[in-house]
Amino acid sequence: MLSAILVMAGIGLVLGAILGWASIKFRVEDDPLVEKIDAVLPQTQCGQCGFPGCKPYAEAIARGEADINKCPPGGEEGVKHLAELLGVEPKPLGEGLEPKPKAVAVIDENTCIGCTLCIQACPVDAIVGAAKQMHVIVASQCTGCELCLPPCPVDCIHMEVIKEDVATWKWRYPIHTMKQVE
Amino acid sequence: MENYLLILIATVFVNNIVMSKILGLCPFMGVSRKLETAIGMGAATTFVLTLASGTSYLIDTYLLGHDLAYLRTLSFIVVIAGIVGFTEMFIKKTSPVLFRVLGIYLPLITTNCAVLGIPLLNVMEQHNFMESLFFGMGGALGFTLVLVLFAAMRERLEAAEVPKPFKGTSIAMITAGLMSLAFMGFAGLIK
Amino acid sequence: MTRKLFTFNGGVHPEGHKDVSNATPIANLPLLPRYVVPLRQHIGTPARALVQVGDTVLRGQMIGAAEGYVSTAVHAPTSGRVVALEPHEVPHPSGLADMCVVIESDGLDQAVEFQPLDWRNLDPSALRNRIRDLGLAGLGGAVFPSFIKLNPEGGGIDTLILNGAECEPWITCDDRLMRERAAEILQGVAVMRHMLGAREVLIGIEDNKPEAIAAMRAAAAGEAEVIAEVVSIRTLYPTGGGKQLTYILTGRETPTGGRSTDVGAQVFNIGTAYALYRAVALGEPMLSRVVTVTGHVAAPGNYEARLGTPVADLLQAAGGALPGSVGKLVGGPMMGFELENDAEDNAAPLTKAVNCIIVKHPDLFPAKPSALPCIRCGACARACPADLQPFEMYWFSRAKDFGKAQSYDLFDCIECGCCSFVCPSHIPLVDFFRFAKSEIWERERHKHDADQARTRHEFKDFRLEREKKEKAEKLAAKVAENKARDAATAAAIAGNAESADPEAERKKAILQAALDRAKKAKESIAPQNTDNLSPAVAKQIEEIEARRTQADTRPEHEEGK
Amino acid sequence: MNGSPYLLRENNSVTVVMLKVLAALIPGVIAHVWFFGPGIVVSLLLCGAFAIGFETLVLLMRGMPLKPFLTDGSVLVTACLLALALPTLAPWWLYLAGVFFAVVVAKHLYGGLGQNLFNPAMVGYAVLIVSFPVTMTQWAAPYGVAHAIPDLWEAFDLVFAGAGAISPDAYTSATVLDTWKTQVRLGKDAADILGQPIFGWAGGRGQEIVASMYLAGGLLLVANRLTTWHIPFAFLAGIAATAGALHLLDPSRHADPLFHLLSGGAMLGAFFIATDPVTAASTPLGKLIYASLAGFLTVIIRTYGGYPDGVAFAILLMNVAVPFIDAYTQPRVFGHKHGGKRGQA
Repeated sequence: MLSAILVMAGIGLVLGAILGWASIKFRVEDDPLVEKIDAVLPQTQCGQCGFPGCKPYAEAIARGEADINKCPPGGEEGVKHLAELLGVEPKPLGEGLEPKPKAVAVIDENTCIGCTLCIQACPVDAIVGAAKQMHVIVASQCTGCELCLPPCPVDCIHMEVIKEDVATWKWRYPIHTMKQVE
Repeated sequence: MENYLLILIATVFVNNIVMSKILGLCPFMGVSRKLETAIGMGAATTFVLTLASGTSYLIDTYLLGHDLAYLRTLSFIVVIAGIVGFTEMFIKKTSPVLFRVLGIYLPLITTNCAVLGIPLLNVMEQHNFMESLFFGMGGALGFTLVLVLFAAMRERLEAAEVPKPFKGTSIAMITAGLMSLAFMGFAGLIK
Repeated sequence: MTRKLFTFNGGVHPEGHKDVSNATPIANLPLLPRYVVPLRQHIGTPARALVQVGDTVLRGQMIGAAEGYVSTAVHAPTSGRVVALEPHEVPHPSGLADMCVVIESDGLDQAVEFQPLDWRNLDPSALRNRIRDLGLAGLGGAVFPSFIKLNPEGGGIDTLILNGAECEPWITCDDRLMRERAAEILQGVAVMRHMLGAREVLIGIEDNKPEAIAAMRAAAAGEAEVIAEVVSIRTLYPTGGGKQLTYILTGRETPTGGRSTDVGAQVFNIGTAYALYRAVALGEPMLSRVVTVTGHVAAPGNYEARLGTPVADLLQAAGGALPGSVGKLVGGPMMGFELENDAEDNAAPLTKAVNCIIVKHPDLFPAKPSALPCIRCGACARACPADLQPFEMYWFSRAKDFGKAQSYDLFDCIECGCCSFVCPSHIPLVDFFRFAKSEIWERERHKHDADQARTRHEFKDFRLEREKKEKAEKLAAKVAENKARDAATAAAIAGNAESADPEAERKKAILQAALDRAKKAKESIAPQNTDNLSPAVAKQIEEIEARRTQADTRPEHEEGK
Repeated sequence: MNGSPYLLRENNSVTVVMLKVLAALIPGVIAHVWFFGPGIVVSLLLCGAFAIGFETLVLLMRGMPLKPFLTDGSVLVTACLLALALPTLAPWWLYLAGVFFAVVVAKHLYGGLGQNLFNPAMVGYAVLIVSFPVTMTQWAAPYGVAHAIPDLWEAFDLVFAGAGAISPDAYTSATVLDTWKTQVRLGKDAADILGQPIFGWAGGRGQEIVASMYLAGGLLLVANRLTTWHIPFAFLAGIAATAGALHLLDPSRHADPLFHLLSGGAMLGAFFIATDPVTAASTPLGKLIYASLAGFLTVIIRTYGGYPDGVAFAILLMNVAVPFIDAYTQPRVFGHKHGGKRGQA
């Protein structure tokens, strides 16, 4: 009995010593996972995931506090990427989180009163204008997050779906008589 | 020398730990989604298994002997856990990417039944130290071989039009079964 | 004929059908009442419109200027009036409309004055700018702005290659051009050689065009200045691909993602050389091109038509489509595309990119049988001139695993169509590759947008943080100030023994101070620069204010209901 | 939307390819009938019928169109190859089980035509030989060795009603590979073994001619570019080199290469089974590696393994390695410096 305890304790001690040494020798600083997750997210900063932006969502995923299927702008594609990155099974987007076609916000010049509320709401500073001056949204910088819609007191902002033109047009999935991969 | 070669051939092909002994299925199914990951997992397992075979032989022969044989499984697990812990830190330092893709499966080498199975088989078949090392390495190489081939197959399978009920793990299991069938061709090669 | 030629792997032998259209000389189209000139006729940024609706223009007048570096100009094909500047049907696989200048001809066809260029003495950069403003773009189909390709880029280009291969079935416009205008082409080549400083000039022509080879050889013999070698190359689709032709003639492989200039060769289409001759010797901008109209038409042949000529008029010139025709191809059958609009009065205009219009008939172009799954037979890989493994690219494109498709070098695919041509399962392989490529491009655009959004968001966070800090500092200063005042007030209150509640008094004082501050702030915010405005501007401001008040009050009314 | 090209090569379809493969098998089948009696016709018909039955059933279950997939001919090729690999005159359920595993498990569970990872015919064969080793080693004996050769009606009777009063010994025997292995292990001298009538002049009586006919048909396939030379050549070279090396080491225990090439399924495997494009390696270098290793494994399993013939297992084993081989043997793409590894996102 005693020898058994001694043997196990001995093994434990030796291994403990080796592991202790290794943990000092092979020490690694914090892990870059958050950056990697953030890089996959679409950066609309729309908050549909329930977090105040893409980075906080990324942090939550990295901590294991948030699911990977909470980002509608990223779509199924984004979920697939996250799943691949984290080595988990992809899953469909969460309840009520439907991806919308990409759109930009447009301000109706006639109605805008220049209140600057939308400017404060815009997460990417894509709205220019000053107090009591008409505001304009820079379309190329707008992420389509819709965060400027609720604060507008006169409802002068609406979303316009981006139409495809000759330059951004995409080839469709070829019509294939066989069944498509699900 | 010939003896060691035969041990290697036998463990890699004929008595392949996964295909013939059906051990180590957990990482075999879990870490075979990507070729890259499978190669990393194979390397890590080879490292752990070879080391574990040698260490467990030494512990069994010089520490436990006949009197403490009942401690065999227990002490082997402790040793394996220690080696895995060491490997984990090592990989985390040297290859953070591999560390991330191996994910949960790296610490789970501890619970890879192949890793415990091989040291126990070593004892059962009364291998000496060198034989134990080769047996461990051969088993691990066999594991790596089928894991890597399987991963390459699964990458292609991922894009196949597999009927929905069989998609994912089910077709992977069927594939593993057919692989096992193919490995039966080695039966009787070395007794 | 001792030159050593190289052969690329793969390639196919589709039936040529060249004799349908190459027997008759190039014919001219009469002046038309209406031309539609797209502003995007080249690779790169579309031209910027220089005219407005109602403007009158002259033939050769620049109506769109190059915008950005990779761009070139467009010109009015005849004199007349601009009647529209709007998205109009164009020849594009999408069938989408694009910005066009629509010109109604005045029937006079008056031209601006053309100034021949003194290309030997002109500063190279100035010469290139002139060529850009004359609207030259490659006429082989890729329509890359020519002035960029004529830049010697430090003089590494030793070989100038003229592409007269015309490997696509049915097309004969280069064939006819070489037969009829070989001397002019060679004068254009002389300009190219001068601009690039190339040592060697090679003219590659497929051996199914013996007349063109003979004509070009005769012309080259007469041209002392350009020692151009006319090389007859074996007919094998796609010899006319830039990378393939460069390899056949020089044995040099254009590196992946690079251009032929990386291996010291520059490739121009025969038609571009002819256009350059017109531009330099006559000073004429790119106003017309030779286009093959063939297939199921009454009079197949080649036509010199002004850019902007509606397809319907082109077909008219070729006697019109015969009964039973279904659809029209733009370009050749291997790499072209089908016009979305199959109507008889197709108004999509001829552009610099359109070298051929083929009217389809089920006998000439049988309907594709439905596709079966890929059996990995490898026929596509053996036919691929880029040595790709199309079946692997297809396997992953079909499953939308674009990363893996790309890892099989999807972007080295030149979309020549050889793989689809030989596929026993009749899979539209190239369509899958186009699909995968455009998805990847979109993904890259999104990634770029996301990166930009991230930077902007981070900057905003940083700015807010800074403002908060500044505010906090100000607040701290204020608080300190207030405290001092409070202390004074407190002292005063302490002096006033009747005060029952010193705490309430103190709060009141603070409130008063805050109100004062707010009032002051409000005053400072009020517009300061309304004092010395002109009455007109003042009136405008008033109007805006009125509109705003209206808008301001509207929601309240609504809420009031 | 239909993009370019708008032209297709003429007379080119999966059906045409499959029919040509079937046509190339005809000389071998005729030789088989000539030497072993009409039993093979029964197994071909049975396998063909079962295969079409299973294919139809699965297509219906999967809700896929019947016409294109039944007319592509691929299931018939699978059925014929399986029939040619199995012993003739075996009970009908053996063919049924083999075809089930070939068509349903190996092919359709993976998604059908073009999607499978393992050669369907060989999966069917391997399942049967592992499950019914005795039945699978009773082969029809050739004329001159057999006491009786059943005619077509007797053959049907045997297959469906069983041997009944006739002892199977009357018309079956072990294959030459089986005999060779057993007797060598018993310590018999090579010359004595080869002297027995069943051994014929090189690869077994009758068998050697059937194999030569497969070779002829296969060469026609190569000449018609239905398959490239890489796989048949490397497969046969792998067999010849391995057998040759062993023969040189110890001629008394190892048969000469010609015996290995002409006996068992070597020729059928080289030209018709290993070349199945769906499951074979697809790059030129990959094909050479794949097929030469398959040839090597064939001889190793024949010589040292527990099963009489190694072709099926060798091909299945190399099927396992195909995706890996393909990923690492990608040819150099035009304009690239190196070929090698592809397929990693």
